[in-house]
Amino acid sequence: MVSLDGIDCGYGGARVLFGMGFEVMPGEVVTLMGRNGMGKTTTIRTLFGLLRPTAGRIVVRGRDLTGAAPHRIASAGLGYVPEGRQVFPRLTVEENLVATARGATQGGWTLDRVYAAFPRLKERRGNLGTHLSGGEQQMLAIGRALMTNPELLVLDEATEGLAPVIRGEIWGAIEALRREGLAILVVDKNLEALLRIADRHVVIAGGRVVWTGTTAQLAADRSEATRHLEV
Amino acid sequence: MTVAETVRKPGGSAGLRLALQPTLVCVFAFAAALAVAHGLGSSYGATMVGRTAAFALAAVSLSFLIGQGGLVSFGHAAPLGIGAYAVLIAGEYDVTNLLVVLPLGFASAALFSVATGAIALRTRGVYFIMITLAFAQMIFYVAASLSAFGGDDGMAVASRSTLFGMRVLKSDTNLAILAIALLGVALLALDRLVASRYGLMLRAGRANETKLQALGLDPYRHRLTALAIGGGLAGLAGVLLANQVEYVSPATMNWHVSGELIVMVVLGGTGRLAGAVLGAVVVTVLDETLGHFTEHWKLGLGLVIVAVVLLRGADLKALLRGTSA
Amino acid sequence: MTAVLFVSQLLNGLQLGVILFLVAAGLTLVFGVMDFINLAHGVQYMLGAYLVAVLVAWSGNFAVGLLLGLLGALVLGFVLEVLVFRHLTRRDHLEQVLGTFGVILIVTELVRIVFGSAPLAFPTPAALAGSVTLMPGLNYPVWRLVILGVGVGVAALLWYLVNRTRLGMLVRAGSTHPETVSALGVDIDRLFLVVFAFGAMLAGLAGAMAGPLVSVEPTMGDRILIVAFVVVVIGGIGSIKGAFVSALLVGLVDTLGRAFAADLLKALIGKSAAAAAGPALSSMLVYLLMAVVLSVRPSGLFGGRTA
Amino acid sequence: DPVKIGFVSTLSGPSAALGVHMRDGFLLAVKELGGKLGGQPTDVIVIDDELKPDVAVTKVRALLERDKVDVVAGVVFSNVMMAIQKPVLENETFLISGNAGPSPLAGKGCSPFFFSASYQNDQNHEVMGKYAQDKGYKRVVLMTPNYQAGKDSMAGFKRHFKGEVVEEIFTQLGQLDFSAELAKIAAANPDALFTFMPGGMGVNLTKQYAQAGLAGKVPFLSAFTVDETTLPATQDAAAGLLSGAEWAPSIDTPENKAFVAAYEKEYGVVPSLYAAQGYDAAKLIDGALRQTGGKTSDKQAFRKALASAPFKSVRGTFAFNTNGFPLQDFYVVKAVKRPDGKFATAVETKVFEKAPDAYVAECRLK
Amino acid sequence: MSEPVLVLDTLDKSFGALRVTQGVSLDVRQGEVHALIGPNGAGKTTLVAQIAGALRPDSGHVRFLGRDVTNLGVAARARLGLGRVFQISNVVGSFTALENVAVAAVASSGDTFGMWRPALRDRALRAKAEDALERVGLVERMSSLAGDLAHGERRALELAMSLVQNPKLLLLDEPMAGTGRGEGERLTELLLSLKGQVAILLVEHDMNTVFRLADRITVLIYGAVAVTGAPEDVRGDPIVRRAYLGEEEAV
Ligand SMILES: Nc1ncnc2c1ncn2[C@@H]1O[C@H](COP(=O)(O)OP(=O)(O)OP(=O)(O)O)[C@@H](O)[C@H]1O
Ligand SMILES: Nc1ncnc2c1ncn2[C@@H]1O[C@H](COP(=O)(O)OP(=O)(O)OP(=O)(O)O)[C@@H](O)[C@H]1O
Ligand SMILES: [Mg+2]
Ligand SMILES: [Mg+2]
Repeated sequence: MVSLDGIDCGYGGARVLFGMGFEVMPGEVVTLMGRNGMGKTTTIRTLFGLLRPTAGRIVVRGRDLTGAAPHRIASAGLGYVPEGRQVFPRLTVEENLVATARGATQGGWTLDRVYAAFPRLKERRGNLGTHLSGGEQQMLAIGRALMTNPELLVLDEATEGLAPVIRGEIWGAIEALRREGLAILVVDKNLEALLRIADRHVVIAGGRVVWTGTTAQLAADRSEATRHLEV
Repeated sequence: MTVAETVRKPGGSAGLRLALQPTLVCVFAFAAALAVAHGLGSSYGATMVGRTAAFALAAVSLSFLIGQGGLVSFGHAAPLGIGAYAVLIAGEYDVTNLLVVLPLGFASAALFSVATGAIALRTRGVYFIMITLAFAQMIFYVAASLSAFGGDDGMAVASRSTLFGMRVLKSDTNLAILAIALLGVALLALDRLVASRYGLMLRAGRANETKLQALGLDPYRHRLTALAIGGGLAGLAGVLLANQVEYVSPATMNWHVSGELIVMVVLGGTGRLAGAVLGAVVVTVLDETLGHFTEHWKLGLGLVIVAVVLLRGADLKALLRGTSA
Repeated sequence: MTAVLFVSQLLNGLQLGVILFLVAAGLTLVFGVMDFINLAHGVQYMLGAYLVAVLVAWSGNFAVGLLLGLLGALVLGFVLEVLVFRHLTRRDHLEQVLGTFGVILIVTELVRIVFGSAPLAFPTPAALAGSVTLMPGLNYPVWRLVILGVGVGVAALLWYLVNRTRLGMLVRAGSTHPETVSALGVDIDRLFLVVFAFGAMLAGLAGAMAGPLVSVEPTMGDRILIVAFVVVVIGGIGSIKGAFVSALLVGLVDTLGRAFAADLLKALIGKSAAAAAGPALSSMLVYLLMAVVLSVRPSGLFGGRTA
Repeated sequence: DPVKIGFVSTLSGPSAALGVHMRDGFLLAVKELGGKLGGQPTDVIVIDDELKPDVAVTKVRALLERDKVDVVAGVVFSNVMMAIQKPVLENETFLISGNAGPSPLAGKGCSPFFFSASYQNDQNHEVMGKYAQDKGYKRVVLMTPNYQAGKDSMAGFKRHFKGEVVEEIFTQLGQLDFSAELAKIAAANPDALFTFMPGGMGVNLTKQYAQAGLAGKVPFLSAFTVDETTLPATQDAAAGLLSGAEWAPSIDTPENKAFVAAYEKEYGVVPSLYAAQGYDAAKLIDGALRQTGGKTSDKQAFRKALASAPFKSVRGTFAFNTNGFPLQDFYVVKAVKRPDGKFATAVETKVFEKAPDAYVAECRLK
Repeated sequence: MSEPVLVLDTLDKSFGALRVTQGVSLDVRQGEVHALIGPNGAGKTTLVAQIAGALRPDSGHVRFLGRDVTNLGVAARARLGLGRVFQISNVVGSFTALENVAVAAVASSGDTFGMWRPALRDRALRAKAEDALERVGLVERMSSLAGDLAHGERRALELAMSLVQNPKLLLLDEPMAGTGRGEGERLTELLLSLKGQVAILLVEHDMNTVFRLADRITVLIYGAVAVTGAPEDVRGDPIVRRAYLGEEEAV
């Protein structure tokens, strides 16, 4: 589905990623884990072309899209739930959902389906983006990404600020998406939930991959991976 | 962490020793230019140095407002012009003593800035830009209707300012020395001010007002004070200009002049006060020299401006993209 | 004062307001909606008037000239966007002010080099040159009525585009979160290009509409630019509705001020004082209006949706 | 040493067209004279005053101190003239106006170093006042921008007009839309309108006057509003409108015919009075230099030479009064379409003959 | 028993037709950690804003340290000792971490008009600021620009900015959001260490944290208080389980 290979990237003079590389296969749920400030968000921003890597290759569905514009990468089938939600404040909830929607096919994501998944959004459909609670914004960001009908959904801290019951629903939804064959790359701190739904895990530290393995491997030997997650 | 480390960062805690440097460079450069002009016996050279220093002072005062206070005034020509009118009007009442005229120019310009600022500060961003323009336009029309002082045409200043009757400013060199001295003092004082507790609050209010309020400080009074200081310094620049030109007219308060001051500040970069000095020098020198080559000298000025903006963006771009997250 | 005079002054005010709206519309679109301060909007207005004037003279037909001229304004908008504006959209407002100010100088001077400083002929199209009788004693120039119609039409179209179409949504989204929009699969550069060129064309249209009324010369955009900014700000940045209402308000206040302020002052403070204060006051009126509106509503009449 | 002339003109901003005409007239004369004035090689240093007094003063200082010019000439606008006259005249450098003629320089502030190749500001307005009086107009509306020159213009008009001034309308400087004022005028229905709207304002007014249907109804008397700098833009809308002037392209002298033809050939447009004044200013300096053998160092001699107006003006009669302002004829001119399709003004009637200005008595020079 | 630090008395607030706060009364006692939980959109942030003074309630009263502060603005309440950490990180991005804390220290010091002495060369001020950074574990990052900090670090910085002001009551709106496991752990420890010294009103969706820290919990549902009580009681409350906790917390 996508593969990153030997990516170097940073902000201005400060390098953050050092030869970062991993891949996500079609239909696979992969997590990206690491302590605060280790470069998870930076990796994802680089994947989406929002940061230009100084070295390395980004391949999406067999096409080399290194250095391509973000919209081309996204159009290749990637859906983005950015860190910090980035809801469009001047659009209503409904407009947020439809503005960037695309590729609605039979059984794809439509407004009705998103509303069904997040009834709260339906209640607030006429509200402006700024006038939503933190959690509502998070739901909106997820719904918005789904409306682009991606083949790989990328979630950066997508359950942050959600009530436990909703969080549970989101994990449920992600499992459902996975059953439909959607590939998912997820950054989250909720290890328990991740262990339940993910196929594979990539642990990074200092801008490098320090451990990768399947859920079974992680469950078998948590010490190795979690060493990089505790302070 | 070392001192250098803190200072390197923009908005860092500028250590006094280092902050002094650009100020000193500015003052020395002006003094050297003046010495050369004086050595060549060119009173015109002295005039140009003095004029540039006066505009630099006006630009620095605006840079203080924009860069440190986040107060983008599009009406800074108003306090400048008020300073100039202070010279004219005081002169009509036979008051020419510098020790009166300078404080008068400062005070009247500061008063105007505070009076209008008290209302303007209710607004933010582009609204603030435009409301300051509105007030400047009003004072422009007021000046243009003062028929006792030449109305729209303006009027010649009776004589340059004096010191207890001594005509110390008769020489253009002396006038330039005064301008450079005022510029230097202003830069020094503002540098101090920016690093002080007051300056810290002012800058924080610029960057994140909501947060500052949550921390217990409403920056309104700090901003009003900044407007008074910035306006007053522009008034001093106005006093200098009126003495140089010996003619005062509402044209000094025209919005074009406000725009030009903004151009100077932004061209030189808003991060540092000394940048405004550089901007003022570039604009006045281009103004002065390009005109000799072609009637269409403004084309050249425009090209320079666009080139500077685009090129400066080029290396900042990566940085900007990074921090916009 | 007769009823006829009052009605005609009202019409005059509305009509001036509509011209101001035509200029302010493109400005508020680009400015509010894309968060871009485009001082060069004034020269785009000027270029529109020049293009149409020249093309009408060349083709000998107003409609053809207008159409080609608007197309030309669109193309020039494209060119300017690609050469300069594109590199400024994500920059600080002040950098935008500086960059677009540079563009003003360049374009103005180029026009001066090509066409000279003297004003250009821009006759009213013959078919629309006369005046019609609206009510007994009230003749009104047809061209001014045309402007009224065009302005209202543009207002409706714009409001629809921005608030009701997907393009409008994307543009509003892109104004605050360009990165997110592009990462969701929208070519943000192209989107901005389209909006810019459209804004340039609107400015051009305003220039063409004003051409038969005013002096078509290289600096014709300067003064109107400031007034257009006043309109945008009073209405609330980015609000098409706000721009429309405030343009009419400014037009009415300015016109009625010029028409009646002097008389009113005379009654209030006596003839000689009024003679001195009247004209100064009527020059200030628009700015006074802005100061009052902003001190009561710091983000304009319809602002406040954005910070 | 070549003769150095500093030429001050307004070459940018909305009023640049006037400055361009004045400068082009001046340079045309210099060119015709083979690049020499008074037989001497001549440097003309043209500067743009940007219509800002402080800029003008600074640049003029450069002319005086750095370039050490012998003569400063030009200046379109009175506020610029008032700002620069002090440094120029205090420096005892000759100042030859190509247009601006503010009253202080004609009266109390007159100077032996100042000469005007144009007129005193009030005079063209006086022409229209006299004309209105002669025509027997009873009720007139006056309209000018709200600034000093506008007020002077009204004063000038009223000097000879004895009828009723129904209304004095002051407009904003640089006003775009005149609909409110035009509605007022239509309602007042006067015998004539007198207006002074220089530059772009004049174009706006002229166009809107025609559109409002007033052009045929209320006679349009003006000064500095309808001339060859604006006629290319206003064209038919201005045809038939009247103006006060001391010159028009139609004046039938050999010098004028040659000048108009040469100017049109060189610049492709019909010259305006600004061009004619610029042209005359150069000819004046040329004539004076011929008398002094190309020298300006003997200021007395050069002054005497200038005062004798030693040149053939395109206006026909031309002599200097004691204050350095001309004694010349004034006309009412009318905008007409010439057979070749271009628009120009043409003399309608002569109103004053060898007219002195109103301030000469206040001048202490004899 | 001493008087509560904060008392809310039947607060009401509506946005148009939406009643976001409905007759909310609660109190925060001295030294207590009082958690405020509830579904997304229940009105927690809105309530915090009313306590902080950023929003004015339609009716009802806010009493802080025995004073009615309903009509005071944000800055005035902050000066009385009310510290707020925002739900979305809110720091001065163009300042260093140290400067951010210094701003907070100066703002609450009463001397904000000192115009001559450079602020950061004031030893006492600096020491205070560095100490606050130390407490949140950011001292090595103190000369980084706040805008360059990772998400979690910024939250810690914000907390440091509050701490340096020695507040009487801290309003924490989701302080754990975005912090990783390790950092979250450390933040929890820090808050535990503050317990008893300062009263805390904690809005948080991370139940581990809530149940470890809170002395009492108030549950807000649709703008109204559903329950207030000890953690165990709240955890067992069926309404709370259905509307908020769901399966996940059934552990
Ligand atoms: N805009 C920026 N400019 C400069 N440095 C940055 C910027 N954004 C992040 N960094 C730095 O890059 C590093 C990696 O940050 P990133 O946001 O990728 O971390 P993260 O793993 O997503 O952390 P978190 O769990 O807190 O979200 C951090 O050290 C951070 O300080
Ligand atoms: N300015 C506003 N205008 C209209 N509705 C608003 C406004 N601000 C908030 N709301 C609505 O009020 C409700 C309460 O919002 P609030 O932010 O207080 O929720 P919350 O309890 O903090 O939720 P979360 O846990 O998701 O952060 C939400 O439904 C929100 O959409
Ligand atoms: Mg992150
Ligand atoms: Mg909340």
